[in-house]
Amino acid sequence: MWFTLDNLATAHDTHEGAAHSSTGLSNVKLGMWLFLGTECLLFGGLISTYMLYRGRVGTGPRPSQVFDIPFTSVSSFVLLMSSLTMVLAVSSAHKRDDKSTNLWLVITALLGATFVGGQVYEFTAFYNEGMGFSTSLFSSSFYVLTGFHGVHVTVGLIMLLALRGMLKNNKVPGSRAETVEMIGLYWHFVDIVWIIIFTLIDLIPA
Amino acid sequence: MFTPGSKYLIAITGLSAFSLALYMLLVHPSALGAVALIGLVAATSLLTGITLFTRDGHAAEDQTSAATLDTPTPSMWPLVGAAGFSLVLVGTVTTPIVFIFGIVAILATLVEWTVQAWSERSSADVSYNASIRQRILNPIEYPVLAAIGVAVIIFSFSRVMLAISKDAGAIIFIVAASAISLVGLLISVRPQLKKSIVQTIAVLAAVGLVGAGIASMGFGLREDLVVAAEEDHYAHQECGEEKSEHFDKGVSETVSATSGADATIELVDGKLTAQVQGIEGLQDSITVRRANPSNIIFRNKDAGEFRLSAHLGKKQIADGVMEDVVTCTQLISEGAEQWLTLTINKPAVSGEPYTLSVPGVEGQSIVVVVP
Amino acid sequence: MLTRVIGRLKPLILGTAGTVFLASCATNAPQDTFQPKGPNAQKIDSLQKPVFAVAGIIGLIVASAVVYSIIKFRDKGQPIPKQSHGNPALEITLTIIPALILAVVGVFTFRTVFDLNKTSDTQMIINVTGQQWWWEYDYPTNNEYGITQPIITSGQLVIPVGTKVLLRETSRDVIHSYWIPALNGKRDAVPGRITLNRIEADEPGIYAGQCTEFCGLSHANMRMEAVALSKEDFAKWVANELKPYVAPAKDSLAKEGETVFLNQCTRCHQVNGLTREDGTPVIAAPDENVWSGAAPNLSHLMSRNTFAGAMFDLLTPECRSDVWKSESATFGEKYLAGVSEPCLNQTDLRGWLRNAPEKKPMYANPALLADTGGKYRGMPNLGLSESDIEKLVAYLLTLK
Amino acid sequence: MANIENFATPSSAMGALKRPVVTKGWREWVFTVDHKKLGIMYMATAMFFFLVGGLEAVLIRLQLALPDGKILNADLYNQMFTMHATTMVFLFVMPMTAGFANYFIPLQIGARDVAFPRINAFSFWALLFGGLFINLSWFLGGAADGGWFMYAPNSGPIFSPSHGVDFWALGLQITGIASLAGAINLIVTILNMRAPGMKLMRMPIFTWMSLVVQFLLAFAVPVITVALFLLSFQRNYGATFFDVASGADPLLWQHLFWIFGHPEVYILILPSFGIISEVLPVFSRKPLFGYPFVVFSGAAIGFVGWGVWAHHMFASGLGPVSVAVFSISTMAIAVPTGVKIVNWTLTLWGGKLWFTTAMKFAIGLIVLFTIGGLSGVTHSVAPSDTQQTDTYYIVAHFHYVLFGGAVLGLFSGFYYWWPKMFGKMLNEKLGSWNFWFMVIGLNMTFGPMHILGLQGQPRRMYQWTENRAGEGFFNLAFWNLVASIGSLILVIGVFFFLVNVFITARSGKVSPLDPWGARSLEWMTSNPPKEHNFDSIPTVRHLDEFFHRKYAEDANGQMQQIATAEEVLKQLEDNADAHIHMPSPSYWPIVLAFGLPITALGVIYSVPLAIFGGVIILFSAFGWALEPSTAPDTDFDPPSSGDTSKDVVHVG
Repeated sequence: MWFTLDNLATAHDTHEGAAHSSTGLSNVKLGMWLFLGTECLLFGGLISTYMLYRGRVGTGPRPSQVFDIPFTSVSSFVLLMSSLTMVLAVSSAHKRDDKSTNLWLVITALLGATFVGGQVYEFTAFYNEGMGFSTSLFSSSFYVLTGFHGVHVTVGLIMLLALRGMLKNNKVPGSRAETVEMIGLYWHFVDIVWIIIFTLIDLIPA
Repeated sequence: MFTPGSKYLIAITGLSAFSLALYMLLVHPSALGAVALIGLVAATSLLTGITLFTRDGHAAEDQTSAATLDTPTPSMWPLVGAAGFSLVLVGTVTTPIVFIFGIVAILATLVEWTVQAWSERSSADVSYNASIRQRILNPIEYPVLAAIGVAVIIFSFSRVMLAISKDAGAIIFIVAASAISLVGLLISVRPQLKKSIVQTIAVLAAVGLVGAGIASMGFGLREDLVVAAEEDHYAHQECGEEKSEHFDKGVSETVSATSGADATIELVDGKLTAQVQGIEGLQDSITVRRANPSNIIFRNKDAGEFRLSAHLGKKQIADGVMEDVVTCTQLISEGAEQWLTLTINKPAVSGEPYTLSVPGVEGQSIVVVVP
Repeated sequence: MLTRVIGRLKPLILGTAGTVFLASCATNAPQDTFQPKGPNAQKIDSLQKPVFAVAGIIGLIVASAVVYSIIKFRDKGQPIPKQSHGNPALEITLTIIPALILAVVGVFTFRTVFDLNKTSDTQMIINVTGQQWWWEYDYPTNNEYGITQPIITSGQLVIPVGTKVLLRETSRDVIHSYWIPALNGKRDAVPGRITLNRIEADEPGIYAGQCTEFCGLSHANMRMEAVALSKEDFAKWVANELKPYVAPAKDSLAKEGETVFLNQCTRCHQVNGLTREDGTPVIAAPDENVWSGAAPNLSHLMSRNTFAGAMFDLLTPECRSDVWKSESATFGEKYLAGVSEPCLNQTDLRGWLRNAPEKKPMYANPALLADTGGKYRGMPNLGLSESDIEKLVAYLLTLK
Repeated sequence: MANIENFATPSSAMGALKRPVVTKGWREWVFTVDHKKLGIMYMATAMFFFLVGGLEAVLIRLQLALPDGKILNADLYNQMFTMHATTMVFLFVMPMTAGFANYFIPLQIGARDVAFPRINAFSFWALLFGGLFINLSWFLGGAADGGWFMYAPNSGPIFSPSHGVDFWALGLQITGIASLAGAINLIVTILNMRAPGMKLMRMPIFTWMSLVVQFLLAFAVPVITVALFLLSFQRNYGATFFDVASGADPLLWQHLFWIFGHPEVYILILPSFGIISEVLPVFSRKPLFGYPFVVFSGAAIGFVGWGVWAHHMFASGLGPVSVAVFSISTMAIAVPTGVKIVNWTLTLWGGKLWFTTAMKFAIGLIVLFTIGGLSGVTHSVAPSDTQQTDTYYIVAHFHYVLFGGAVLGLFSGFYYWWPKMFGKMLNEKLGSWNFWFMVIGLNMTFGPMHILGLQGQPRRMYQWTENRAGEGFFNLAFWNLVASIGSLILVIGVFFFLVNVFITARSGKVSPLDPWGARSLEWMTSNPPKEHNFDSIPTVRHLDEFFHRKYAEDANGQMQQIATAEEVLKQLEDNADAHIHMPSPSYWPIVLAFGLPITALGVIYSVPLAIFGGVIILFSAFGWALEPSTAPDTDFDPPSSGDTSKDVVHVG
């Protein structure tokens, strides 16, 4: 969770500015890309754990017994849609269209919240079907993997809404467009990770 | 002209009256609870009255002082603080969660007021004071407000989803998401849309969502989930020849990282064979160490669906009542494999060895030796 | 001048260094990794010796070059040298040479790795189970060696010489590692997995080993010994292990000891053939209070030389060194004699029965046992009276 | 804000709530974002933990000096060796190299600060709090006792019921956050903030090696983060990741740990390679031999370092194919390492050697690291490794690599850069004592361990027994005693360093501007450097820019001095930039860092505390995000006249 909050901080922590940069990328953008690189390794580790353990169910339910693929497909689609609206927000920010930026940030956040709401629903349903956090290796690794992703989305949501408030009250130090763009980068990353997780968990049978 | 203090007391009176009404109507009222709440209403009305007649009068005179030269912007904190106070009281007679919410609301109010009081005394410049206040409070207000917003949506939405049927859930989900996107699109292509209309839509949507959430919470979980929770049917193994309704639903077909397994049991051409790690050739018995989790892989190489069952003797479940100890894999189709972890604490009673067999395949079994 | 002297003295210095190095080692260290006593360890040895030699020579070359530079190029007031940035041809040469050396080593390593992992010609299988902090060995039936029923033992692994033995290792709790340096390298015993380790001894004798994967509190006290017997002696050992249980004579001290044993010890320890008064066989079941719930099978305790994870000797020091130091021809006979009363190491055995956790740390903080569901690891303090201990020792002595 | 004069100044009660724009005394250090102050604090913290880790080491050696040692019991011994390794790796060498990197990278590439100064401050505080947090466990029921590798399932709640492992896992999580943030920061700094003309292949070699290290950190730390999360979830929330009865595979932990753990080894050693690659040329009066080879071999080590992790698991039963492949890849990594040794030796060759203490330590590194490297090659041979792994031979190997390599390199760096950091010269005579005691002590301590290991003494045993020590005068008992005596000599060596620092601080010789005839950019500024490092950013035309500004070839091809260091500096100062904006100090980094151990304590003891810690984190993160990097006028008291830039101070 700290990573992403720190990112928001990163986004404003430039003092040399893009003018001096040796690579042509601004410090913030380069830093963000590196951070996302490290996040790949984090999710890589979690995904490996899940792939190793998904067949080890003990006496608990198996993946294919509880998963609701139509629903998860729908909610993945919703998350993908939010990437689209995030693109609109970033492009409005570059055009200095504050009104649209605010609008699309809120829409992105609402779609994201719908997705997380869906995840909370699924988790509750799984729990009722007998799949608790410590039921089996499969359930533990499933909840940790999707839970980490969910936390990333939630942190993204808080950043989106807070950013919206900050933009409105003119509280963003540094470049507004770049700040929106950085949060956008993070948001797209989280979406892409979900596509990978969704493919591995639901589409490739265990 | 009310001061924040009198606003607070007015609000607290109103809310305690409201919670008294709520308590009497909704919760199974007890005499103690009712007395407490009535006492609260009485006390706060008294205090409100006193404040209104005394303190507000002084406040008017104080208006010359620098610190209150400009009235602070309209504040929601008196209301929050009062709500918190009532929640605490309601919480003491109902559930602890309500109590905790109340405490959090009161703490939040205290912090806000303290910082405001500090900042208002810091200099003669109101905008500077405001900036000091913002420096301290914005960092907590932004994320907390955002988080509360997100939490309300997530909570209400997930409750609705839990209450309605599975198919309707997916449809509701996609409809909600489309509605959000469409409203966004609509507003963006018609920027001249009146602000009040947008606000109305937003408020209606929010109230609708929260209302639906609360209603669904009252309704509870949908039926199949309730049944599933009661019966725990996926965990209940059925090791017979027939396909069972729940346990054999949704079969896993592959196992990852098989290299360390103790033995692999294969069903080939109606024959059951064991390949034991490190031992050349096929075996008809395997050795499993006592009190030690041992991992076994079952691979079905025959046409048709089969399961591997391990018969591990009997155990006493009550005085004189013995029950067979059996564990098994699911019914798996040709080419599939599954993982079975056995932990056997005692050697078999002589004459009744532990065995692995495939229900429906006669005369084939692997003896499990426990030394 | 100095450099020329050093150049001439080089063989002498190298020779002396080598001698000093060899002389500076212990003789007869029981776990020496350079004294193979079986073909597997021998294969490793013939691979590692040249590698050590090559590494040593390269080390000397580097050290000499550095020392030479220090002496030759120290600041004697010479002008600032030319600012040369290097010599790519030389660099590439000096990169390729070590690469080639390693390539040669790599080829031999590759061959040896696959050689050591060969299991197809196994002659005998023994299941090895690690547990905090001792090893259990079970021998599945093997008609060729007269093992008609599974044998289960602990502390000392008994194998016939010249036989390719495959150890199938696993663990009941944490990761342990099985290592008899004279017979082969180490192999971890990983819970939930079976790992394979091939050993073979050339001649009769006792080969010492030690658990080498950190396994908790008494890791230092988890030892093992491999006992190699000639094939005939091994057959005798098997026959003894398969001998049925002989109950102590009525009204003897040992018989009273049996009663104590039934009351106190059979919760965890199995003695094959032991029956209760009503004639039902006693099967030790994992106790609810003991983590991973199994303890050494004591059926033929006195046929072994050690107890408590090979940490203590069952033999007095004199008797022990008599067995350890015997010639390989007489070794089998001495070992098979087992532990007789005069040779019994009473001090350690009684101390162990009196308060086991004091002799070998089992759990760090008894107060925290509650956090682990109140489970003991290893043998608890049973609070036996001295007379009970007396009886138990007498009983245990009958378990030949 | 039109009329600033009319402001009443904020009352003193408000002091704590304002931004700490102008700081004095302790505040100057606590709220600083200056990379040099942070570098020094990193080093001081690391030195403190070095002494803690050293104390633990001495206790271990005292326990093992004689058979059946009674100084520590089994439990305490296990905690001791776990914490010794943890402290030395995570709290000494890593922060020390981070300190050097922080201090010298901006100076070496001609930058005025790092890319994200507040993140830099946060990294330091997170490291400090994380380190203290781990060590807090000593006082709360015992430290971690599973070894620094913390193999599952021995790290589970059943086998390690005290809270030690919880503190360990969460503490490393915190220091991991610090490392990750630091790594991203330094990579961006190096890639983005180089002075004009400073191409990648003109960067000083220390900066190069640090760049490789930061990449290793950025990609290795997330992997251990995952492993530590799995461990914490198992210990605190009932997950079953390493519970074998549920079918878990304990090797999962080993793979995750060593995928992090092997790059970690290079994270520890490469900075020291960088340091001595700076020191050797300076005191040989000639450039580093084969600069591109050293750079690429460093990068190659960093890259191949990802493909060798399973050589820590040769005994785990991975199967012959994996073992053979990892054996070969491990041999392959010896090649670039060998290239470095060759290049250092050839740098000495034909030079004009000046044996300062820094140089002695650097040469000591070449020889001792070579020993460690070669013993490493002997157990890259997997069959041979199955005899040696988990014995004292391995302990000998990695102490030659990490003490003979990494630590000697760091000490070389102290002596070389002390005048730069503090403007005073460390005493060379005491330095000599320091060097010889350390070198003799370390050879006496770790040399005999080769013999101990090869003759079969396993590691991590709280007692060894005479039973297995062999016969003869030079038996294992003898060598155990020698090693213990050696450790005391080592302690005396370190003591000489502390005395030296103390004496230098009180009455040390003031350093000339260029005491060593140095070659790289960090010496082209005053000693110690000004807050903004350079009055004007130099334009770089050569590798070893500073040297080439001082010396040039004459007609005969001889190097002749053309300018003094003072003249070079004067030239820079004369072209000083008029206004230099430096980032302002801030409260948020330290507050944010403080939230981490609070949350971690909450995870162990109580959920409300964890929530409280989370609130601190959230609060300070957003406070940070809302705060501009450079303080606006209103933050000053009295409010600034509108120009927050600092006037350039002219020296000389």
